[in-house]
Amino acid sequence: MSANAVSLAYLVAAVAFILALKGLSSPPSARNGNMIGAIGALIAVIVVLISGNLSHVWMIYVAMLIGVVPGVWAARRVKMTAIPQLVALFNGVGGGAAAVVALAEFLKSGHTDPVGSLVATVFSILIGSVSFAGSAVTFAKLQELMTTRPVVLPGGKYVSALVAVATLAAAIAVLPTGNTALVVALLALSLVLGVLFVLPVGGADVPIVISLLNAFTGLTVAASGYLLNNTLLIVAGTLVGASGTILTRLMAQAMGRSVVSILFGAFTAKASTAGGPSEARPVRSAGPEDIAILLAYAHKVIIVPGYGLAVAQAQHTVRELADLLASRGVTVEYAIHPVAGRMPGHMNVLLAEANVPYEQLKEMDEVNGEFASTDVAVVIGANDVVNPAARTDPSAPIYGMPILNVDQATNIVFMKRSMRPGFAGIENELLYDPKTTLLFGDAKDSLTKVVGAIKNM
Amino acid sequence: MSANAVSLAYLVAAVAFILALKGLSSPPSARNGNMIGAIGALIAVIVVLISGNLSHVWMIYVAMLIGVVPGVWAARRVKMTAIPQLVALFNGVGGGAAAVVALAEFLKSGHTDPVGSLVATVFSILIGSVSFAGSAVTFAKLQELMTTRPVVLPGGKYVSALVAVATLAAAIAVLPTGNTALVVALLALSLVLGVLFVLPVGGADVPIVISLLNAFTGLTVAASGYLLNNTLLIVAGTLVGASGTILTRLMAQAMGRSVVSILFGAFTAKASTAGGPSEARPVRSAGPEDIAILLAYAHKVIIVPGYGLAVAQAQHTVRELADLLASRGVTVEYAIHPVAGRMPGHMNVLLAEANVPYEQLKEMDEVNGEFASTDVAVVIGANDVVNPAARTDPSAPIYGMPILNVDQATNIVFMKRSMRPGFAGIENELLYDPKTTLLFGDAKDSLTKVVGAIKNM
Amino acid sequence: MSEGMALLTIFVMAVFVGFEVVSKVSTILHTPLMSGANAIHGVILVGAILVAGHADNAIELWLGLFAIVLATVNMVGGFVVTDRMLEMFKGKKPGARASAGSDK
Amino acid sequence: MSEGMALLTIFVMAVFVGFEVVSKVSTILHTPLMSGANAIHGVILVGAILVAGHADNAIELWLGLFAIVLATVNMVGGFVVTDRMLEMFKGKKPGARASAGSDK
Amino acid sequence: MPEVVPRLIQAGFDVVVESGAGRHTFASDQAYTDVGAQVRDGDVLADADVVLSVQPLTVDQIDRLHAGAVTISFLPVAASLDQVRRLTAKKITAFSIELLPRISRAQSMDALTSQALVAGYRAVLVAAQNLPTFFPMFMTAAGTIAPARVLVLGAGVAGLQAIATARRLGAVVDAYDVRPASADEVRSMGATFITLELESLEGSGGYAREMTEDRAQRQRELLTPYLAKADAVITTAAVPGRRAPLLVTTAMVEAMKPGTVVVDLAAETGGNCELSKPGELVRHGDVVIWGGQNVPSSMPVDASRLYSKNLLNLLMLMVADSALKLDFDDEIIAGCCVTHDGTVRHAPTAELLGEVTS
Amino acid sequence: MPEVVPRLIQAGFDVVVESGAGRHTFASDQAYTDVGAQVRDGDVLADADVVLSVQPLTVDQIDRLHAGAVTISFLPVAASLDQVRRLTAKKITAFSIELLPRISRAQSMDALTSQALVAGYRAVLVAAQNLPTFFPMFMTAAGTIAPARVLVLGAGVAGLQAIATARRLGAVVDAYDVRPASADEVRSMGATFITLELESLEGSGGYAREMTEDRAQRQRELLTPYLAKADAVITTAAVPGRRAPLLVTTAMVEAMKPGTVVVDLAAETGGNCELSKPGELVRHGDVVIWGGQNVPSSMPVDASRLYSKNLLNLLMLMVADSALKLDFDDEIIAGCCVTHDGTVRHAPTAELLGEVTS
Ligand SMILES: NC(=O)c1ccc[n+]([C@@H]2O[C@H](COP(=O)([O-])OP(=O)(O)OC[C@H]3O[C@@H](n4cnc5c(N)ncnc54)[C@H](OP(=O)(O)O)[C@@H]3O)[C@@H](O)[C@H]2O)c1
Ligand SMILES: NC(=O)c1ccc[n+]([C@@H]2O[C@H](COP(=O)([O-])OP(=O)(O)OC[C@H]3O[C@@H](n4cnc5c(N)ncnc54)[C@H](OP(=O)(O)O)[C@@H]3O)[C@@H](O)[C@H]2O)c1
Ligand SMILES: NC(=O)c1ccc[n+]([C@@H]2O[C@H](COP(=O)([O-])OP(=O)(O)OC[C@H]3O[C@@H](n4cnc5c(N)ncnc54)[C@H](O)[C@@H]3O)[C@@H](O)[C@H]2O)c1
Ligand SMILES: NC(=O)c1ccc[n+]([C@@H]2O[C@H](COP(=O)([O-])OP(=O)(O)OC[C@H]3O[C@@H](n4cnc5c(N)ncnc54)[C@H](O)[C@@H]3O)[C@@H](O)[C@H]2O)c1
Repeated sequence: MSANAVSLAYLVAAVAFILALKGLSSPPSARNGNMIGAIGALIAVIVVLISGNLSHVWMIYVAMLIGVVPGVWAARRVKMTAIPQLVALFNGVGGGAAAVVALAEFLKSGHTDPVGSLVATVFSILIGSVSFAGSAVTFAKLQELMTTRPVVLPGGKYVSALVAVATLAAAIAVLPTGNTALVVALLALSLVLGVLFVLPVGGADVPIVISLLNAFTGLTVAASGYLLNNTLLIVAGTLVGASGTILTRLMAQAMGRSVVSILFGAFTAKASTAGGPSEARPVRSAGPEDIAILLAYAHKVIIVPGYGLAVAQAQHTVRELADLLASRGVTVEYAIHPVAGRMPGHMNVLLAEANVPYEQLKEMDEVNGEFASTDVAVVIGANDVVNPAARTDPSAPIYGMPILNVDQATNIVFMKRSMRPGFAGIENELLYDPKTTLLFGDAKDSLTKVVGAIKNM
Repeated sequence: MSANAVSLAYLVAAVAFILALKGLSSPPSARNGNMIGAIGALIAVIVVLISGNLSHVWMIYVAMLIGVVPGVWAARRVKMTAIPQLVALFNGVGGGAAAVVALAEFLKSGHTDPVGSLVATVFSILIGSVSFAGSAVTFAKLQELMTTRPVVLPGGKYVSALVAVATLAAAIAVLPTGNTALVVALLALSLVLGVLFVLPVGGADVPIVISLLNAFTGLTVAASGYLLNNTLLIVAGTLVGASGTILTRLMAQAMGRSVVSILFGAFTAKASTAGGPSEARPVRSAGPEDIAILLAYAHKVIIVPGYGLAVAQAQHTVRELADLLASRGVTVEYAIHPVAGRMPGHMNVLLAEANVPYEQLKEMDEVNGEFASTDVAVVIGANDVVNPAARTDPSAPIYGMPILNVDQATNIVFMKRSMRPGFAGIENELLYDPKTTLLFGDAKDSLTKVVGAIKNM
Repeated sequence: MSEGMALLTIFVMAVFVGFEVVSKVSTILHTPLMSGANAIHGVILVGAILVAGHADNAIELWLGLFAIVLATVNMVGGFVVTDRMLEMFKGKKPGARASAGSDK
Repeated sequence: MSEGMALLTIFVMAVFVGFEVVSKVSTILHTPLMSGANAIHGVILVGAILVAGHADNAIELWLGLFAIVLATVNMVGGFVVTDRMLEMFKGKKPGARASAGSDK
Repeated sequence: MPEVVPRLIQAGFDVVVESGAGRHTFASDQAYTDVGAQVRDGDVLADADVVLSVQPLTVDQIDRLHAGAVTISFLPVAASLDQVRRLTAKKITAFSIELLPRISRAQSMDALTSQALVAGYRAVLVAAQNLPTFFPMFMTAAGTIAPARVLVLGAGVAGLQAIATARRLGAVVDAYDVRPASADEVRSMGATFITLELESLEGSGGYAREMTEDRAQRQRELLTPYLAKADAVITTAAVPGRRAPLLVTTAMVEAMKPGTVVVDLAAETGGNCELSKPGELVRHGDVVIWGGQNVPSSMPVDASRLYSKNLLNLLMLMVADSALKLDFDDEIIAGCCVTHDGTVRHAPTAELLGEVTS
Repeated sequence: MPEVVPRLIQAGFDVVVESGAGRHTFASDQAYTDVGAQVRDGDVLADADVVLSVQPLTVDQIDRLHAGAVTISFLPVAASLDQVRRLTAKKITAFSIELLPRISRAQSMDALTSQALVAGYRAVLVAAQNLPTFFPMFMTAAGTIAPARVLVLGAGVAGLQAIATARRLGAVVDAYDVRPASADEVRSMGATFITLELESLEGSGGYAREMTEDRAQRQRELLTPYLAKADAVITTAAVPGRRAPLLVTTAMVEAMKPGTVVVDLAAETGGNCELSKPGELVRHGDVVIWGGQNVPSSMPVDASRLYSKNLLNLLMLMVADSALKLDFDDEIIAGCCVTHDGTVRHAPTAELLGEVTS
């Protein structure tokens, strides 16, 4: 292949990557996006393989084979819940690969390289190693090979600071000298820095850190591309670096975290304990967009209104949500518990005001059999009327009261302001159920946001 | 300045242009966006002027001065309503400049240029001339120097086709030969083609054509950049070409037109009459986004509900709109005409159902003085109760009935399904008022869309 | 990588940037955006200056100078008129809705 | 224009494309998008192949081969796992919500 | 009502109020004096130029008026031929509110509309009051209460208001009317329109026309199943100047569910329901039939408020430069004038009088 | 109601119904026989094991029961000491619906709640019926009608339902209650809560406590301006087992606007309004005061439907394996049992009896 043809093929691959990221940004096109990305990668690999003048071709094939088998196997077999650590792992090896490539390039021609290339080499080795080591630690945390709580070594922040300074010194020292020993030292220090960087991160922040390391790896790849004078690597790496940065910020925003405080967690004593899963019982809360997608992609949704809906005066908004979902082909019903609210028929009064057709209101006996076939039960400002303690806990004041079988639904969404209990004053186990997602906030606010999010989809 | 410094400065200018387009895409940042674009342009011009080795510097300064004066003067003095033709004019001279640059480059080195450069030259001259001539015609149309109706010459489509083929032939012929005479012929033919291209376009489609020609000019500039080996021109031209294309599609969508049919209007007899302002009386209709912006940037909005609101059962949606606007700091009131609807108090019943607070409902006498200080009056499914014929036309069956002084508002928006009259069966002059914008469709649909658009802002 | 390929890559990337950047513009901004983009392609002025500045003969020079005049009108006028259109978004001053362009 | 400047320009443009393209992604797609981007940077495989294929000595070769293994795992595993995560968006099959990543 | 008095005085009238006239509307004589009216016991008619009243004046009262006086009131011409004769004889100018043309400009004077508004609202209250069940739906710990089904026959002003009020209270409402436009009007109130396979009937001015007995029979048959399903039936059907159409026969009442309530607002003009008696609550089997009689008077304050405003607006039309001035070119004045200067101006009445005397 | 009979039979009971018992609810004797009950004239009590009724049995009726029989009904213990004595003497097990504990599980048996629901709804109908003005607002060609202001005092079950119904009809509603939780509850119905500068009072089970005369006086003073503004006042305040608190004095009534309507649902237990008489419509000046008496019976069908379902649910709690089995460890059964096997189980009643006999 001519050099121009190769470049053209690379350009095609780069465009494929752009389209992949674009596709991955919206639910209906996400799968195709991923596919386009894979095709782009395939093109790139084929082109580099056939573009000629490679030696050791068979060894290369064998090495690839060795990589493919565990990669596919792990990706296929892993449990859904273990996916985040797998992503972390994949990211780590990618960062490692980039660092190794830079190292190899350095060994080949480092001593004679111009400063520009040396900067790229140093960057690639440093960040690649941090990404590799950091990802390894996040993997260990998520896989529970080690504690998920923030690990703060005694004097940890001084050690971290020291290592950071040393790494930087090594990196700068390499530039004028191109000294191999220094490069190896840089590699070692970077690995240590990566570990120290991630250790103090608490469980909740781990996904954000993975995303950050992902962006790092992207930049490393771009730097390697500069080293190898390969536009595709530059474009692909930069794309990932840029989108990864934005994504990290978006994720942190969605979880109410600050990227900076996570980044410098290793150097600040306070931040190191923030957000750790130190609360005795974890609940899963999510943003309105998550709920929106959950609802929009459901076949059947049952809305369970309670006193909180009345307090928030969200009857009109809930109707809007139901109408919106119905217009997207989702079956929506309201499950009315006989004592929901604070007055017999409270929910009827409320929903009649919003003009909800009577046919959509289902009595408890009628609807209870339907939860098992329901994708999402949305519990809005209700609590006691769905509390399984009524069935299981003879000491509870609501014991013996029939409840709505919300727990049989595939997914449960609670919209309430806090973890506070309802009228009967007892905890609701359902809030801690793994199937449950909480959307905290005033019911009207939350509903308005979810409606907005669905409209934007 | 070193070549690298110049390139860097150009890169900065290119980034400025990207940021400019980004800024121009959303109302709050639009002005700053434009400013950033201007700064980018300034940087580029300064850099090229000081980057050295230019001859004829004083002549260049004089030429620029000659350009600045009429440019600024026209931009400043022109009436708001004449802006579109001015934009068309500016676009045309830009295209012309690009074509001239290409021509000059060709004269300088055309005979020895590689094919790639010749392609760029031909493209630049062809498209630049089309853009120039086309813009000139749109200017003439908008300025009413000629008829605004589509001009269809006898046998026009054959003439057009002939010229198009001839132009293409000339273009292709230039490539292997680099013949100057052919280039001049190409120039002439392209100018004719531009005229023929725009002549059959009707008044309503003119803005779309301007946008299209704008995108053309962008591409011409990019091609000139390729000729001159100037990245800035490539980036800037491409940006404008790409964004201009998207914009043209968006504009056509918003007006319910097809770009293709406009593009090939010159070659199809039918398309040439479509959408001409042949309807006796023009009304201005708009999309929900326009209404959304109009409302969101208002200080005071008065909603005038009528029978159509009841028919559409849009009471909940109108309340949503009012709440949304109020939450953005807009003052919103409802003006209730005593006989709006089909039953005394019809609007009260309706709005009470949607829980609109009684305080927001204003009686006619109370509200009529307020229209003069109202930015937008939104008339939803009402007609007779705002029809000025009640004041002006003694033969009208509603003559003498007091009406809401909607006509005093700065802007008037009507949401109705058609131009059909209301209960009294008489035409409403207000629909044709220049201050009036119509949003056709079922009131509930329209309101839902406007609410969505505001939420997306 | 050849220079041609580099330019092509830059071109492709610029296409994407151009597409993405304006893909979600509201209707009311169509005309100002068009006008702003129009002003931007006034940078052909740079090309015109180069042509005039490096002209080898009178015809090139005059063509270049002519192009400069045209391009300057395009660029300067374009930015100024865009700014005028955008006056309505200055602060929250409503009602001064540019009646331009989107008229039907 | 120097090659370095061209690469820089490409880099800058790629930054913009990267920013723009993902700037409006919904929360539920955060994890799949991260994973997809992760797979994309697996193209370092191309670099690794080049290093191995042009290796001058054993150490370079082995480093290159090692990088190939790592990069392949990254790329192949990345695309496969992303696809698995996105199964929920296949047609309209709800409920199989990837419980990944966004857990708190 | 006292609030209109200042406007009258401003227009140049001296306002005299019969003592105790405001009794039912809690407007004391004092309240009237406060706003500038004179309150008189005994004969207020003799020196009156304009007499505004709700009910038509009796023949006696007419006799007390001086010639050239103007009276404005409800005046069901067909049923008041005696009065009309006397009015003509005494050269009194009499206006009948019922005859007001239904044009947009006249809406502010249209007392039929304003009183129908009151009647429609009250009809629902009566139905709810007499129903042994709830209007709204309730899902409670003691079981679910289904919403009441309300059927409204005749969806004019009163009917629409009845629909609105019943829907507010949570009932499921069906409605029927003969006018084609009413389907949309009913839907605009959130109720379901019943479409029968019958041609529609529309007369002038938005009123219905009378129908043939044949069609009436068919309409009743088609309505029967809807009546049998209803918990409450509110009938408001009327044809101006005619006996109200018979919509619900005794047999149809007998086919209703036990406990059903029928409210007949047309009872005074013959009744939409065969069994209804004006002003009475009739029990027939397990069904209760309430016949309306002067329904607006059961809500005196607002009914009078609206009525007095209507009269005021009409009177203002007859005033120019602080003096009474009847412009018979004005469609409204011409339309609702029954007698003037010794002649009967309302053609159908004149005919009717002719028939009777001949 | 006939619909509960099958459930009873299924649970192993023979069901006997007094002939004509379903008269007011349109349930004929036939309807009962159809579902498997026996309908008997005359004495149905002698061989009954369980007697379900609305009103407490009279001493006479108690005498006709055999020992060990179970009665479930309303039984205002403090006012029924005679009956209680007789029940004890005859070793009859008597349950009082009023004493049912207010726990979540008991809600399906809570007849106080279900009957309060009916009462709250009816109260608004009565108010609307007697008001000389509209509830909703109307802007019409004949002027604008302002919405009625309704004031609800006591926002328990009946009060909340009254709020809901009044709001449905379009009134502007303010409400007041002494319990702190009620502010949110009132707001959840869309009404405005009136906050007085007084400490709140809450007893057990969500009921209010009685207050000192001093505080009551202060409360009345603070409420006066709100009463003067209201068009309709609905009072539902109650303290279990006590006389209803006096909220509206004669002086306060006299300060009201002419035409105001007061609906007192607490009239039977002494009245929230000084002037109210149970079952009567009292006029005081221009104000009308309606005292409720057995309000739910004015809407017999739904009231009985809910009540019979409540009793059924309670009875089912006492049934195991098709036989009556009283589990006095159950909070509900223990709570509402007044007499059993010759002893008075309800402590306050026992005390009261002690006091009286001593
Ligand atoms: N129906 C009747 O007749 C009646 C009468 C009296 C008592 N009750 C009792 O009331 C209870 C009714 O059950 P329920 O499930 O309807 O209510 P609930 O158990 O009282 O729960 C209501 C929930 O709504 C949430 N909430 C309150 N305000 C909110 C707002 N503005 N936005 C979002 N969430 C809000 C609260 O949580 P946060 O504080 O975290 O937001 C609370 O957990 C039962 O125990 C029943 O026995 C019923
Ligand atoms: N209030 C009363 O007591 C009463 C009683 C009887 C008569 N009237 C008369 O009724 C009239 C009332 O005036 P008005 O302004 O309220 O009503 P109108 O003049 O009848 O106008 C209603 C407008 O709503 C539009 N419309 C209908 N359905 C719609 C829908 N689904 N979505 C959007 N628009 C819809 C219609 O235009 P499109 O078909 O183009 O959509 C129509 O022009 C007056 O003439 C009054 O005299 C009043
Ligand atoms: N433009 C105006 O100024 C104005 C003012 C007031 C009312 N109107 C219109 O006039 C119309 C009638 O008003 P109204 O309420 O005074 O009428 P109405 O009291 O004379 O009659 C009541 C209703 O009964 C219906 N009806 C007659 N015969 C029937 C039958 N056999 N079966 C079923 N229904 C039957 C009529 O169609 C009418 O809707 C309404 O459409 C109203 O909107 C217009
Ligand atoms: N958890 C349950 O099972 C359950 C069931 C039914 C009712 N409840 C609750 O019990 C409470 C009372 O119910 P109820 O309606 O039967 O009570 P009620 O009939 O005994 O009293 C009516 C209302 O009057 C109020 N009141 C008492 N004195 C007052 C005064 N001086 N001024 C103003 N208001 C005064 C009370 O606070 C109460 O809200 C409510 O909060 C209700 O939600 C709970």
